[in-house]
Amino acid sequence: MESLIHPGILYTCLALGAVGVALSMPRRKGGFPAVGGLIAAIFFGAIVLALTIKAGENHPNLFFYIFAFLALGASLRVITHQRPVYSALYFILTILSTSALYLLLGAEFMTFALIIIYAGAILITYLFVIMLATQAPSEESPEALSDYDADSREPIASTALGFALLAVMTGLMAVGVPALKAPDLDRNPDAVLDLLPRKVQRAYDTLGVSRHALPLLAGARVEAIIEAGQTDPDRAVPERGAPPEPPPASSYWSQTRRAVLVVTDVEGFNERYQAALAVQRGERAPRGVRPLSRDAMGLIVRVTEDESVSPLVQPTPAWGMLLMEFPESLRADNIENVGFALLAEHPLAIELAGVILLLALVGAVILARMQIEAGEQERLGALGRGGDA
Amino acid sequence: MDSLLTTSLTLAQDTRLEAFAGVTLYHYLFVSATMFSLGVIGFLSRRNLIIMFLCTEMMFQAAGIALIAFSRYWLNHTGEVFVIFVLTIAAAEAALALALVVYLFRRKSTLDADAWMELKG
Amino acid sequence: MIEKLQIIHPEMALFAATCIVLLIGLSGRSALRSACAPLTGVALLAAAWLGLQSPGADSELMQGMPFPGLLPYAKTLIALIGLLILPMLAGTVDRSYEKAVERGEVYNPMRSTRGEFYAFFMLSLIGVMLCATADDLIWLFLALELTSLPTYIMVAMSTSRLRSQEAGVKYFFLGAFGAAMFLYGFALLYGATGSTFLSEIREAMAEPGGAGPMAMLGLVMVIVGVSFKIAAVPMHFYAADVYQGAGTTVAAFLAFAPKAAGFFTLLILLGAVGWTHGPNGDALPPELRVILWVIAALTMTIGNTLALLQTSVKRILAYSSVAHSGYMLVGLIAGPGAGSIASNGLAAMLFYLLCYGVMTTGAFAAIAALERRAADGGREEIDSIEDLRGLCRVYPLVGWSMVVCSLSLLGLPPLLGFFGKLMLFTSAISAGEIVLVVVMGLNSAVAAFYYLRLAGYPLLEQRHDEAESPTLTPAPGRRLAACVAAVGVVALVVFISPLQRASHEATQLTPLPAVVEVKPASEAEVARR
Amino acid sequence: MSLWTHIPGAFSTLAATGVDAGVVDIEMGRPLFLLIPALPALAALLCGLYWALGVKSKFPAWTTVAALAGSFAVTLVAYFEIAAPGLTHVVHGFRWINIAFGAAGGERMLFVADFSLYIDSLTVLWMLFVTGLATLIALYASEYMSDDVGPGYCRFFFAFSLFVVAMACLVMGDNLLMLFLGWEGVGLCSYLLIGYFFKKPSAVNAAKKAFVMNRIGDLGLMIGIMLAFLHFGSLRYEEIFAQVAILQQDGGDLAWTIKAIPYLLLVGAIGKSAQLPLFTWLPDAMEGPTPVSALIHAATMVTAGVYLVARMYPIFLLTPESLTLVAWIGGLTALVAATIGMAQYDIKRIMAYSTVSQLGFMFLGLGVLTSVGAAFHVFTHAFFKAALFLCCGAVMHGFAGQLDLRKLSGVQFMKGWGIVGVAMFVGCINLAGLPFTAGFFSKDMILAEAFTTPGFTALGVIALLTAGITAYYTFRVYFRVFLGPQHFEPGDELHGHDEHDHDDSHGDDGEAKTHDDGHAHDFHPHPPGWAINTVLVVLAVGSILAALAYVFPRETGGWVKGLISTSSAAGAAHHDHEASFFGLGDPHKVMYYVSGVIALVGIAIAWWLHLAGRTTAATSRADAIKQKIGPVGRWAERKWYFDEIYDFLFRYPLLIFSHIFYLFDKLVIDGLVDLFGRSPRSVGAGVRPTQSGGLQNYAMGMAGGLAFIIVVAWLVVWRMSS
Repeated sequence: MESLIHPGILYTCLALGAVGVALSMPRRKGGFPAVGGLIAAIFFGAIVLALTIKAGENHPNLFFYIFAFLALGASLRVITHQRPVYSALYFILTILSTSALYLLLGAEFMTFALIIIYAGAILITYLFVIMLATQAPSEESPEALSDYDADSREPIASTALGFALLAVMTGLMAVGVPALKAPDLDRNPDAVLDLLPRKVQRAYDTLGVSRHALPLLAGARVEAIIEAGQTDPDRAVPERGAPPEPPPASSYWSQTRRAVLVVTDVEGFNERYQAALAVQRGERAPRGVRPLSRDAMGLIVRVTEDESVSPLVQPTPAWGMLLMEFPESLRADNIENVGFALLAEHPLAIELAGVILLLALVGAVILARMQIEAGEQERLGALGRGGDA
Repeated sequence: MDSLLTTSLTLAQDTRLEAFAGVTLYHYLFVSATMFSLGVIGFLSRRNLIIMFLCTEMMFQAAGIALIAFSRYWLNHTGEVFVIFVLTIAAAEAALALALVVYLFRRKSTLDADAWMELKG
Repeated sequence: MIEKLQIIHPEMALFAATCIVLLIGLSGRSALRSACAPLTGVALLAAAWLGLQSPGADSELMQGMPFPGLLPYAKTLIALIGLLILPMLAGTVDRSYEKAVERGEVYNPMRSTRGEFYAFFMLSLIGVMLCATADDLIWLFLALELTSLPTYIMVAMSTSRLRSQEAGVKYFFLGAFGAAMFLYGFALLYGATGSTFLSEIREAMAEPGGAGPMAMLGLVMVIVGVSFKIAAVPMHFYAADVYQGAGTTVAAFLAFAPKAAGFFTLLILLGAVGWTHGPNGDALPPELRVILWVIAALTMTIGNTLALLQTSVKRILAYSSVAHSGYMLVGLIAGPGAGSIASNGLAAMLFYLLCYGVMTTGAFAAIAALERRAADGGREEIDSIEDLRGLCRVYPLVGWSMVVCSLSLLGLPPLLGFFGKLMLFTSAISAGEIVLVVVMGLNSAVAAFYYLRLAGYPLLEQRHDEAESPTLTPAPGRRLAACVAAVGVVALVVFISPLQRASHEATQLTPLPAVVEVKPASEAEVARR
Repeated sequence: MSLWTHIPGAFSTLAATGVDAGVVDIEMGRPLFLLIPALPALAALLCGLYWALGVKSKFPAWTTVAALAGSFAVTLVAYFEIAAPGLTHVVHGFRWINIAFGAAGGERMLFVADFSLYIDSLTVLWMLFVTGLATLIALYASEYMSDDVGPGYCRFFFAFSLFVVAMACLVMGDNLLMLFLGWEGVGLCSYLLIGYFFKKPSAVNAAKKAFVMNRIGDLGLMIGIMLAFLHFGSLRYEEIFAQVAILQQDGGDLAWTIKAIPYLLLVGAIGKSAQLPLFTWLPDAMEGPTPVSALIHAATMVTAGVYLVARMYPIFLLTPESLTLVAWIGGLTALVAATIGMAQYDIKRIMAYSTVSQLGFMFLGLGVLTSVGAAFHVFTHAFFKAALFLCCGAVMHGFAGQLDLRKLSGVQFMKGWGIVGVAMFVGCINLAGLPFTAGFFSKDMILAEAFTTPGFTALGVIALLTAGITAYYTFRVYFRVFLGPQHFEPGDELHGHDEHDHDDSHGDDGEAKTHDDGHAHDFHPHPPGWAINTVLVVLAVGSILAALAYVFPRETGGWVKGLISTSSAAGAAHHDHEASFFGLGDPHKVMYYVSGVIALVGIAIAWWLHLAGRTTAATSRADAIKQKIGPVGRWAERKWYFDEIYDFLFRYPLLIFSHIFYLFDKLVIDGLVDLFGRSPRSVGAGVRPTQSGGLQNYAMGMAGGLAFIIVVAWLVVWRMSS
């Protein structure tokens, strides 16, 4: 099986990196966090470097390296710092770097959601509880560390175990990634607009286009040509005139990203279009002609290869054809996509999440108000049983 | 710097229809798996209950990175949606865990995980 | 979309009752407060009835699901076992406090935890039902969490003793650890197929090369993570400590609800990916089969051998529940078989889940019905097996319930457990898993040692000291649950035929539309055999 | 897999085309026969009710006796309707399990197990002595257990009746699942009854041992039954036999799974019938009340293994090698148990070992294809062994639990013990195989057949030796206990752990007080009452009359032969007429003389060693006897000398042998059982440290387990792809 990284390199570097992590685990005497962290960073860097060399041109950009380094370094500090408060603060750094990685991956919504929910809400609670449950440093021992914070438990064994797990996981992933099916590149990223008619509707209102054309504009592939005046979009066979050939479907979006649209009953389209062009040039529109709106103009760019405007827009009163590109304002952005996926595909899951949050609320309240019955400890102490047998 | 920033931000926008090659995916997965393992190591070796739970949150985060990377690879948004729910669960678990930890602290005045070893065998 | 809601009618009924119970549990009027348990019972009955009406295999809504006929069986089963556990819960929490209120102390809602307890109980059952309903990994993840989160709190609040808190912290932290594992597995599974919908995952996996290493890694992590819910090796460690530390009634609930959730999860997940391999197209992919095999064999062996050494009844029952998970995994390995009931391992698993639910609830209820004098002068739940001595003579109902349920757990004919095991055996044999059957048979023999202790102490032994011996708790519901379970263990034998048929129909796997190519690897495997 | 497709109609067509060479016609029987299991079930229910009501009288006993007698009567009706004309009836009770399912392709499969009775002559033979003996022994127990009237009494008769129900289910069921149900049922009742005196730890341990050893056998039986279902598509005898008949006609190679069935069934039979190597539970089972020993552990339950082999004889005949194994297991068990029996002093234990030994004879009989001999031996053995046990029980009852043959002597001539002595004598001559007794005939059939069958001569010699030893130890008991100087020491059942009043509520009833008084000065054995005596008389007469079944009716070559030859157990015994007994002629004829002589020799040795000149007089009367035979003092000394020689030459080697076997039993067999019991414990103890209670230790185990399982999965993936 093809592997993305030579197993020898991977396992050697992981083993040596494990040594670094083990070194940096907290000991009663402090340990060697700096040395260990450096060793771990070197060998992890080596693995990423090996990957990047193998990747050739197709490697991530610089920001990936920066934020990945930050995220992992901060994670290491979370588990190695002797003071819980710092651990929590480093975890915030982990979250922030992670959100930057999300941004690099094009998930803007999640980037900000993560920062707000995690760094903003959850981690604050953690900090609060850590403060609550830690003895304040006193005058005599300002550096008082709890024993259980100063010392880690079985650092070498757990590091070995964790890295064994990491080795098998990354090893299997290195084999698994090349074996993945290729993603469907022809898929329309804006397909969600099909299902979000209102936004498109607004655009068309400014264009004055038939409602029957809406699905065509919104849908990625225009495969039907609607005859002039025909109100039933399903009857797609033209009866009159030679329809222009649609471009080949397969590479369509990846190459041109243009939609072929047959616009019916556009009244005075050409005049309004020319008027808008005139407005764009800073001239005055002809009297009595309402220029197309800016949004609609955004739709009409690069009409032909040589960037001239008119040739394909036939001044036929009955129908015209438009080669167009979606304006940025009409592109489905990440938030719309996520929001749609969330609401349209997982509505019950949202309800379920609500139930879980309610449950968590009630549970937390109950745990918070659970009584430690008066005198229980004393009663047990009197019986000579320090705790519960 | 300006151009670099632009590059990174537009990576989200402009290149999204280009192949997010397997190699690049593996970069992100590697980071994710490493974070997961660091979480495991922390859970196994830190004795403070709060830090231990923080480590499980870190493991959740690792799953989040993997989900977003896969979401990018497959050019759909299900992974991102999944992350929202992961955040929800993380929040719910954190609320309960912290309440429990506070309660335990009130009982035994320690956050040491090894303080709870009565039941065994 | 809205018509899809009818598949979660039982859950909706339970959730409505949950909200009401949460509210009236805080009421100042004791009559209203004591309505919590009956209300829960009514809601469970309604859920059972609605569960029966759930869309089955012939419904449009269920087309494309791996097991279109699963819902009516699963939901009714869950609701009915819940109904069996419910009487035990009455009086679990705050009984002394309610007594104090009856004596005239002022009721302070801040000190009562009554309504919430039933609310958590129902929420957890909702989670189990949703696990069986899930058509989506996200949903499945949430449902699993919904099953577990309430149980964490239930364990911690079940008694005011330190050991309950210890059980709570172990259960919660390890549970979160396990949850992270299966969450990562879900992420990888999504990564391998590009979808979280089980139907799409199923199609993607059925394509040539669809079940690649990434999917396998994800599945393995999910299976191991979900092993926590079913207390299977290597995630079984917590079981004994938690069952022992939790109140007995909560332990009974733990022995059923998370386990059912875990098995439904495994069932529908493997339904989405498995049993399309092998020469007959009814086997799991070899790597999954091997790991499930290893898990099953280790689980039964470790569970049974550890149970031998125990003197605490709750620990014995905990390890026995570990071992029973191993038995049920055998059904999962055997797969859907060649269309007949006797060879349908999935039906055997579901049927065994029913048997197991009744038997183990009965055993737990029997010990929950007893209490003894604690060292600090109060009353505490019994735990040691010595406390069972001569029970049949003093409290025949409780004692015989214990005997009958233990013997059934042992698999003694003609009790219910025997037929459950028989079905597992036949399905495993027809799937060719002879070695596993032998392992299971040996384990059943080993299990006889400790089940006979559980049955022999009440029946054959003599009480030592009347003063130190346990007495009945004032909560009659527990006795009721024990008796009902024992009667069920005997009486359900009459109905095994329809029950087995129902479980058979519930596990009819939707055939994939596309022709599945036989993996060359499995041919090589066949050749090696 | 074509066998999977059989549907009920298939059998009838097979029968019509005459393929069923070995199978008789099946008819619907009368529902009346359902009363055979139903009456004891009713009795069990009533006893349970009495128990709940706290009845303190002999009511449970009379209920049980009446129900069992009714059951016996119905069995007689069944006998006259079925066995004499040689019919097979199936009586349909109710549909118990019926799962019919079919794949779309039209293949149908049925998993049917009805609660139906399959009544042929084999069934009737078994049921006759089961119900008959159960009736008698219940009557006996009504007196024997009388010290225990109260809850224990109810419990005893509850389990007793339930046992008969289970036994009926085992013997009369028309499918293997019912057989298994009864099989487990009798095991459970045996467990309950052995552990009846649950205050005695030895009784509880014995109960557990019996249960666990039986579970080992049951596992084999269960797998065997499942394989049978997988192959024959049915568990009903008639369909299995029909298909076996087809297989027999077709010849050819059999699937290994079919060949495995008899071996697996044999494992079950070995467990239940206490054969090598799973026999040690049976002697221990004597901890139970004596009526239980007589009924369950001598006459009925332990013969279930023989029944199983006989019932499934057609399948065994398919793979004759399995029958060879049956024969060897039986022969060796017979010898080993007999030699161990020689060295015992507890008379009940001697009888227990003798039971094991006789069961070995029955297996030997089955193995050498004389199912008639085996069944006949089961029949005669049931009578005389029950009689022997009940006599031992009467002695035990009368002498406060004394069972040591060194502490009892001359019981025969004590006042009121005459009937017991005579019954004991009758039982002993049968067991020893004195000529013209029933035991003599039935043993001869097996012995002769062993010599007739080629390749089994060695087993024949072993069996002959065993017969001699049997005669010896049987009469050792008789001569020591019943003849000779009158002497007795009461047993230890007066010190509080009296088996008769284990129940605290009876700790101070009148009878126990009498015992205490009696013990303080002189102990008066109480001779048996009418119920025990009646039963003993009936059994003794029965044992003698059983011999007639060998001869009459002449046209079928004996009653048992007539019965067996019309049932499924009719083995095709190959009479090798060329065979001869070491050149002396036809073994069947020679055996009468040889075995008769051997029995006599055995008895003579017993007489010589244990009766003649026995001067074990620790009592004052013994001194007088010694005075009387004063001149023989030197002679007595010389006898002592002979004893030494005997010890050295004859008894000693055998004793060593028996001790070796005993050691083998203790070390190897018990060791194996212990291993079976302990190795899981040691595995558990090895795994236990993982349950250290530390949260993070558990987490470490979980993470390590995850890594390990991923590695396993990866290895499989890697192996598949390379």
